[in-house]
Amino acid sequence: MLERLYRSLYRIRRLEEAFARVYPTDKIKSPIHLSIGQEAVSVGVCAALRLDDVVFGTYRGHALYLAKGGDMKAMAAELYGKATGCTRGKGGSMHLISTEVGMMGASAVVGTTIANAVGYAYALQYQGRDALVASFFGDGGSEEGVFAESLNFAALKCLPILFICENNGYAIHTSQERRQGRPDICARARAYGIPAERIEHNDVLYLFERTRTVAAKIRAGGGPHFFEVMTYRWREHVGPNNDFHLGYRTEDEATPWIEADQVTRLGAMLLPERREQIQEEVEAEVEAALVFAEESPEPEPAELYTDVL
Amino acid sequence: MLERLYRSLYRIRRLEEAFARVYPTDKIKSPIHLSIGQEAVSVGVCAALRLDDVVFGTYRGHALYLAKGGDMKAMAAELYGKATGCTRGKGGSMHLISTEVGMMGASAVVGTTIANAVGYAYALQYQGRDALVASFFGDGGSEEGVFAESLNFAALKCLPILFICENNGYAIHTSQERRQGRPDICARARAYGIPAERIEHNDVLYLFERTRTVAAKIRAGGGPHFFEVMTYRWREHVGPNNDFHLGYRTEDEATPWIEADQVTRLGAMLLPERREQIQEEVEAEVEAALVFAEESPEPEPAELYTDVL
Amino acid sequence: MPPSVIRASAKRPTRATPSERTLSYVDAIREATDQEMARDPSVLVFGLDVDDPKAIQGTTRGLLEKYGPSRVFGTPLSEDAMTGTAIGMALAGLRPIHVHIRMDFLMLAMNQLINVAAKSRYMYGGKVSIPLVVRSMIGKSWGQGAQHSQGLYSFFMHVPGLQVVAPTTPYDAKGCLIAAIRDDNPVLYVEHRILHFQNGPVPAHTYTVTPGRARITAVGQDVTLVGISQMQSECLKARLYLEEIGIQAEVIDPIWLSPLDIDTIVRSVEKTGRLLVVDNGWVCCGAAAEIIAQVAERLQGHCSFRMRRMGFAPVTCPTAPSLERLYYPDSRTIAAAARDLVEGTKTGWMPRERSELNSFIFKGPF
Amino acid sequence: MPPSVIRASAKRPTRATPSERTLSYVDAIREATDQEMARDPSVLVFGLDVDDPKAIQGTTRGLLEKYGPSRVFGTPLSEDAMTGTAIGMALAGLRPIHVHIRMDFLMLAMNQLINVAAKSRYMYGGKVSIPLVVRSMIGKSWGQGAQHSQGLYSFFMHVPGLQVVAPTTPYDAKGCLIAAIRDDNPVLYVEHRILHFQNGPVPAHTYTVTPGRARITAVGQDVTLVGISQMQSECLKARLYLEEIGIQAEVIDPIWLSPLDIDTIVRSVEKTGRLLVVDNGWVCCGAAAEIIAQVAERLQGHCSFRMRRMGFAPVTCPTAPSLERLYYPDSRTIAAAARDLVEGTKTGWMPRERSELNSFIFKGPF
Ligand SMILES: Cc1ncc(C[n+]2csc(CCOP(=O)(O)OP(=O)(O)O)c2C)c(N)n1
Ligand SMILES: Cc1ncc(C[n+]2csc(CCOP(=O)(O)OP(=O)(O)O)c2C)c(N)n1
Ligand SMILES: [Mg+2]
Ligand SMILES: [Mg+2]
Repeated sequence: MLERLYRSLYRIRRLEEAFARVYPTDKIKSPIHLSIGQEAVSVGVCAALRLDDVVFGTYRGHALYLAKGGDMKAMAAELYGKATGCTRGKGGSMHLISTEVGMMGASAVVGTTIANAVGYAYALQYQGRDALVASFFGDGGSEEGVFAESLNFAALKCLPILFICENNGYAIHTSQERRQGRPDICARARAYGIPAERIEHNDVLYLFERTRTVAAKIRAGGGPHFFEVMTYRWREHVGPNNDFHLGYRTEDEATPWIEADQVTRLGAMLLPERREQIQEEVEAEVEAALVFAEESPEPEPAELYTDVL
Repeated sequence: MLERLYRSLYRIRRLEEAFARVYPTDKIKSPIHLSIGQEAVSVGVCAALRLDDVVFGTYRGHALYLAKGGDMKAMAAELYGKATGCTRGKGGSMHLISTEVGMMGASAVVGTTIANAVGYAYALQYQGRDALVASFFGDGGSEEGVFAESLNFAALKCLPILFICENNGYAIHTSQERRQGRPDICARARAYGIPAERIEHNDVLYLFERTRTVAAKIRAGGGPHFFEVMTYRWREHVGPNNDFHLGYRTEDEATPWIEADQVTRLGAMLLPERREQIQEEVEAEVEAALVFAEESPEPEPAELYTDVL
Repeated sequence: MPPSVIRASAKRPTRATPSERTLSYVDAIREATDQEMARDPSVLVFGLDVDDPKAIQGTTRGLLEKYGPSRVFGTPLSEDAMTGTAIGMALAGLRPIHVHIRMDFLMLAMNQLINVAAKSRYMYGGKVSIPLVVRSMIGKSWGQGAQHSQGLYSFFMHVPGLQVVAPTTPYDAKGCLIAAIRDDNPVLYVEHRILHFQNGPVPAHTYTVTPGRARITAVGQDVTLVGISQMQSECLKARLYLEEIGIQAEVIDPIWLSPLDIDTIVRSVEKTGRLLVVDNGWVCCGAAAEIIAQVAERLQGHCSFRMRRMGFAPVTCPTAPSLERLYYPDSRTIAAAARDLVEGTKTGWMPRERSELNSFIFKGPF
Repeated sequence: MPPSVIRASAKRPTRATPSERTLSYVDAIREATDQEMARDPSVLVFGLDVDDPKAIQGTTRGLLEKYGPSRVFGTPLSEDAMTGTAIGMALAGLRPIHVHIRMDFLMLAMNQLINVAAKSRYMYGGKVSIPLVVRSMIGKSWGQGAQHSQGLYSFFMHVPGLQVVAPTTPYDAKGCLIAAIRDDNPVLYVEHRILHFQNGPVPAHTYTVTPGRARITAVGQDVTLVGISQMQSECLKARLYLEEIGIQAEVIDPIWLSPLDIDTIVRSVEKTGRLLVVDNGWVCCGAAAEIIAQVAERLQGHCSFRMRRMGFAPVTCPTAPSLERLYYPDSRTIAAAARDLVEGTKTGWMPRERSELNSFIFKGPF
């Protein structure tokens, strides 16, 4: 499992870094909201899920798509605007989907997929399946009305859903304290009747363990559960760069997060030769994905009019 | 004060009953969401407010309009669709307003005025006035996303606002338990950082006392406060009749509320001669309001096009 | 074409298929829902108050008892999330019918409808589809006023990825609802509280009324009246007033507003040379604007015609009956406008009211 | 008319008032806000990220420092309640400017905008008014895609009680914003991310650009091009392509979409006999539909004209550049359509691209 977690973390990290490197060449013609620093959240949860479990995410969805098992080539091609992309060049970085692995979508409008996830969970319950839904969103997402409405309905119907608030402390450049009268997202979940716990330090192993335990309860009909996972975004909100010069946050604030980097942490737990082997495999995979993206054809003009209805 | 409270309760009760009596004649061409049984909530709070304090309510706003001091004639005329109505025949029963006494509006879309009240409170704070806003809404209103969003912002900005959830146990014919995973509205308010208390038994005196205390705190900059007032609607959701035959609630459930009727309770606390005098005055006032409404002219056709912009 | 499927078509102009049976519009909706739920376990119906004693004017009556609370349920007052929930269900293969007792309340659901439902199929590259039906009702009279009276369907006509239907007869109410439920993409199904009280022939079997086909509801050669939603009834009555003065109006019910059958309207205008579109909403950027614009585009250069739009007065809906009367077009003002179009001048004529043609009067509380 | 007030008018057709000073569209907005805030303490500006380091592309830069956090503040992610809050402020006599970085996000605010802001003055019998300005931006290119690219202003044109303005030059950006702030009723102020990068003459003093007056931005007699929002720039470039083949296009910028100055457009079409409306949104039930319909109504019976609408392809906005290029009208496709209108036939002509006319290319991240 350690190896699996490490590989998953490392794949995300390296692909994101590759995107950041390529970005100045303008080959990627899409905004990118990088997951660097936050990989552990998607990885920890998804490693404890089954293929037939379903996830919903946000425009910051690269990590989630990959962690749930989405195809790296199709994702890279999507960012390059190619016909081989996971949405055939129609959705871009912010609307990744992979129906094959249960990544059921991502939205550029904050908060929207929370309700979609709840609806999917309703369907699972109705269909008598023992799969569950994991709904990922940011700390900012918890301020949208749809968050409160969705949680209430999920609790009311005792739905098989795990809510994961990726609390990176900021919505763009505004800190949680400047947006929330009582900056305690778990308290909100509990108010709507959902057991909630805060998971500190971006801890991928603890998150994995807790998800395993909680997922079993949810499958057994225990109803919704809520994780607030404390994490940190290393790069700028959108784009490939650092942004400490903007002044809304300090490098000091970032330091402990970077020191507790889960990629490094898990890497250190592996035998060096295994680690290196995984790294090599991932580097090759990333390289291949970028080549695939670059060499893939653009969508045909006629594609403009397909799949409207 | 007892007399004032009694008069206020009695005025509302008798006007509502008069509307119910008149309704089958079709003179009132407007839906009516009667306040009968719930008068105490508006009366208890408004009696502790000042003229320059401001209230916002809902389509079930007859009691609030009167309790805040709104003109009875203008209200009756409004229900009759007359030019002398408080909105000159344009808003009807669901959109009562009286800017003179700080009744700043009511909406037929559940939840909407909560946010408007918060905005008004922001303006009061900004203008450095020591007035406050009281925002009235139903238990159903607490399920709309705008409720959560509004409470968060009010707490964040420490606004001078008192939220009053009139919990009559139902949204139309659906009980609170069938709509809320955790039917504890105070818990929601607290989650957003607002001190909240539940006031039982529709108790007008207790509510008046608590409002006095709390209003002073709010004026002193103490920030928002939340009341959940337990009350009961005696008549059907909309219209003049009883509705126990519908089967969604029982007469047994209603009995304790009717026995604890605040109009009767406060009446019993007065000297009989004072009570009767108030009653006589109110009967005359109600009678005069209906006559005024009936005799008032309809709006001129040209009115259709005024006050659009 | 399987025998159970009857298609509305410009070629079957006047009437719906004759049927022994008469049903109300309400019961037609109820029956369509019932039959589709019986046929397909993935069909669910939910929304505020669908399971309460009033059962949305009866349109959902009996469904809870028959299909149970997991397929028929009331919801919290949370239009935004419940719309998102419906979309999530659809993503999982269900066919939700989400009911709103007022179209005005859709304003709380716009984000999910416009930004998610309309776009999912396209922006996910065809990997998903959203077979969602959104039922919503337009109110009128008895002081429903500003926030309970709007006909905002043009918003949904504007956005690719959505379909809009506004049936006016019990026959179409049933056939369009079944078509909407079976459609793999979102359909906004527009009802009108006044139309709920209509009765008419409705076959007992299931059938669909095909998207994108208008119906000629009365043949004439002097002027084309296109009446949308409840204005269809007013147009049919206006036609009777016009007959008195020897004007033969052709009346068209577009039924589906998106996709819109402009061909049928264009052909009629080619014949009559006059087009009066009577909308059940405001005209600016409304369905009537679109119809006038499309006909003008199509006929430019080879056929000139006279045209006019009618709709709600360009104000908020007032509650006083004396003002509300002036707010809506009605059979007499429509007839008057149609005559002026035919004569090419303002005649000042207004038909004498015939009480037997009076609109159904809706009485409160609601 | 006080000397500080300069009115846009059909009578001053070509250019904004000359001015020594050049400003960007962004700075014009910033200056208008600053001047009005200095003049009137009841003016506030708020919305997501208005007080952050990027300051909404710079349009709110420096205001926090100057006016403090009670007049300039970022908000929680709560578009619905913050819109309601803005209305409440307005009821209390303030003049809020509520900023949205994307027009798409207004879908979360529709209930308050359509059901409350638009209606309050009317439904409360004139006892209140809502002096609210809602700024929102349309995105384009660099994969902004389905949910970050919509131009949904026709929704707001549809509903009485709202005004809509979409300035295209720095001059109008400033003058319209000041007019909107001073207006006692709600105004939707539509910006375009590409227009933000425009530079142009902007007087330093305060002035208003009067609601309901279009501007003739280029005079011609062969065809009338009406270009809305960013499509105004494309129309002006199309005019240059058309000049090459001897076609003189008249270009009109409506500026205010509601109230709409149809007179100026009608007069132009009477002269040219051809009307091409290029919208910055979908055409069905859009601003272009309304303009075509009104002109057709006005000119019926006394002047026939050729017409066409262009706008977004009737699909969701795709992200791949190769598809996105086809999604939008541009100067060349506009020129081609205009020529076909003038010649009354499909010529198949498309101008050779002149790189100096290329659109400003927006580069990401956003
Ligand atoms: C409804 C809505 N409002 C505003 C925005 C603009 N916006 C994009 S990302 C973002 C911040 C979201 O913060 P959070 O939910 O914490 O996610 P993070 O970016 O930190 O992962 C905002 C405000 C949006 N996309 N959608
Ligand atoms: C947004 C919205 N959704 C639905 C309705 C229909 N409706 C009218 S009243 C009502 C119940 C509201 O219940 P509550 O807030 O408890 O107020 P009460 O009627 O009990 O005073 C509903 C659902 C509405 N008016 N607005
Ligand atoms: Mg965040
Ligand atoms: Mg209630």
